[in-house]
Amino acid sequence: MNDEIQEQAVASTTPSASDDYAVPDDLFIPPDALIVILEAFEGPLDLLLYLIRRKNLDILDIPVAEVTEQYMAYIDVLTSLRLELAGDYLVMAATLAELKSRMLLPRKSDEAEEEEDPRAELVRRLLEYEVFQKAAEEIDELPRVDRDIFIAQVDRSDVPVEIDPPKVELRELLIAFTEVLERDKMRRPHPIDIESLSIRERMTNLLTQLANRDGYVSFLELFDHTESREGAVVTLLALLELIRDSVVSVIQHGSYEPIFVTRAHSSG
Amino acid sequence: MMELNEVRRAVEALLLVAEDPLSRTQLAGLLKEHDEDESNLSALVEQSLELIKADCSERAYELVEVGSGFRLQVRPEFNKWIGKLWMQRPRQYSRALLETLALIAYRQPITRGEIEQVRGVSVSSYTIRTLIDRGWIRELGAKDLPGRPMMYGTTRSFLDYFNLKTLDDLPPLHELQSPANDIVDSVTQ
Amino acid sequence: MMELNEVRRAVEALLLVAEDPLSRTQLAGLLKEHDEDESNLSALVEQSLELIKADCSERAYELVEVGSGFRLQVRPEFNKWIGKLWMQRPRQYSRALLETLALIAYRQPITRGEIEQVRGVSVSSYTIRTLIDRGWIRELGAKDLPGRPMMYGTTRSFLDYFNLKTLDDLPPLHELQSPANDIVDSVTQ
Repeated sequence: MNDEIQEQAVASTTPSASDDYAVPDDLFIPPDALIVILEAFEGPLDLLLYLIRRKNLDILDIPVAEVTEQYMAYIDVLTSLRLELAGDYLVMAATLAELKSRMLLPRKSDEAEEEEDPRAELVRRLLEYEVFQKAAEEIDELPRVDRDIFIAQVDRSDVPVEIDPPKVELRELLIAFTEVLERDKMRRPHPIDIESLSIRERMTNLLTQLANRDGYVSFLELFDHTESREGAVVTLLALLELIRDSVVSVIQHGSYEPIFVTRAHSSG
Repeated sequence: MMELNEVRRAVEALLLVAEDPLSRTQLAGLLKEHDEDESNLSALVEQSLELIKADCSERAYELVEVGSGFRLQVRPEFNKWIGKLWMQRPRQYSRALLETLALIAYRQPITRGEIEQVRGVSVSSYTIRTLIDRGWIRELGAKDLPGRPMMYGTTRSFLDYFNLKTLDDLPPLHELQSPANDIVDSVTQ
Repeated sequence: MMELNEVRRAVEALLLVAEDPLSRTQLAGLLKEHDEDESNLSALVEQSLELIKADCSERAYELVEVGSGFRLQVRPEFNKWIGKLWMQRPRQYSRALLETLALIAYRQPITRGEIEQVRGVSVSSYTIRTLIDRGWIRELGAKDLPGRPMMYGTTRSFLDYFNLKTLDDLPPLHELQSPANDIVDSVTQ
């Protein structure tokens, strides 16, 4: 099933195919859903590392053709969701394409030792990035104030302490507020006013599907393969909405393991 | 089943972390385990509070009962040192504090959670406390939401300090937004 | 001239009220009176810290030294109860933010361009701004390069927040496949 999806994705890398499956103009994509998709990967290196690790490929001997194909398939999915891709992804796509072609060129054996493997630079970057990816995970796990560490504090007594508070001008307050709003805007996707029923409808369908099948349902089973690519996109977005609203939860027992979906337990 | 000493230390820990006073009922509720006998637990909490009260005589803080429950506060005899600590603090309010104040001024009534949502970082109780102490904001009552979060608004003395007659005298938002956009644009280019 | 017991209680009071950790120097500075002999006072502060540390074994909190000084923390064994009290969900940080923070922590001083080079993707101003707002990183000055890019490093508050005393306490980098150079060499052969 997995392969099927991939083949579909790969097949549509040709322009004509992706035109056929273009997302309709009136499709409302919730801005939050886009953020979820975009944040799935932290850029091209992250995506590449994922593709390599998922297939247990040797990072020191990357099969460039295979990885490039998968990379392009993902880019294509993003494009079909009409996500504006960071330029970095496209630069990487070009780099991979170039690598692929260079790998095809025969290398003279006597020059081999002099000539650097065309993949060396990419490998170095992937390894370096991976080191910091792990470091970031470890920092996240360090005991942290207000999560694992609680500061012991007592109140000041009711007897007032003499203090001379700093002065503030109205101007400073306004600047502060402007900055808050600006920052808030940077974080928020631009609002889209058109609402389409298709995702709401699909959310209901998904919930019915989950209710009929007590317990866990495989993520892949939720997609109807007889449907168009557009249908799959709507299902995905509906699922993301449900996850965001904590109506369903998604479970994966480990990296690269199958994904299951279940009704979230109402804890309250 | 917990022992008295265990309960005593847990009560102390809870009081040291709680932002607001905790009542007997709240304390017992927090310490309740599945099989706990409630009346026994209440008795243990009561005894713990007595123990902490007695025990604190040796310490820098004391257990005080106020309207909504118990809290630990520093003994007034140490105010001399604490005053110095306060004086040493920066002579300027932090940006976090000013932004929080600005949000409360423009968006009141607003909860701490709502402020955090806009600012994207958490708002410390210290910031809220400082603003209340300064007399610029006040609690407006709990919002009808799960957890009943407190709503905040500005005070009369906030208006006085900034020389405003009413909140309507705050510069309107749309005026603020356009110049800022220009700044952001010019920075990103 | 203060007695040891008086200093000990004052130190405890200050630590319990202060927003941020207090260093030995800060504590001594706060407790200094006109006629105080400084070296004597430092010794008293040092002894007080020792006493508090020893004394706390019976209590719900403990004295911990982090980047910017000493603070009193509730012992982790009580987290079980505190979790029920602490309604605020702990904040989740995005991978973008954590990776940027990790690069700054391990490679400081580092410019935004250098971070982008490793991550392979541009670092948003929002990320940098959030890290500065949280007080975890700061600008260290411009690098002597074309465009004079700003260099960043971590702060003491970063150490405090993650319960670290110095940067050496950071988990070691997993350069297991170590030195990247060797690998690149082996690839090239």
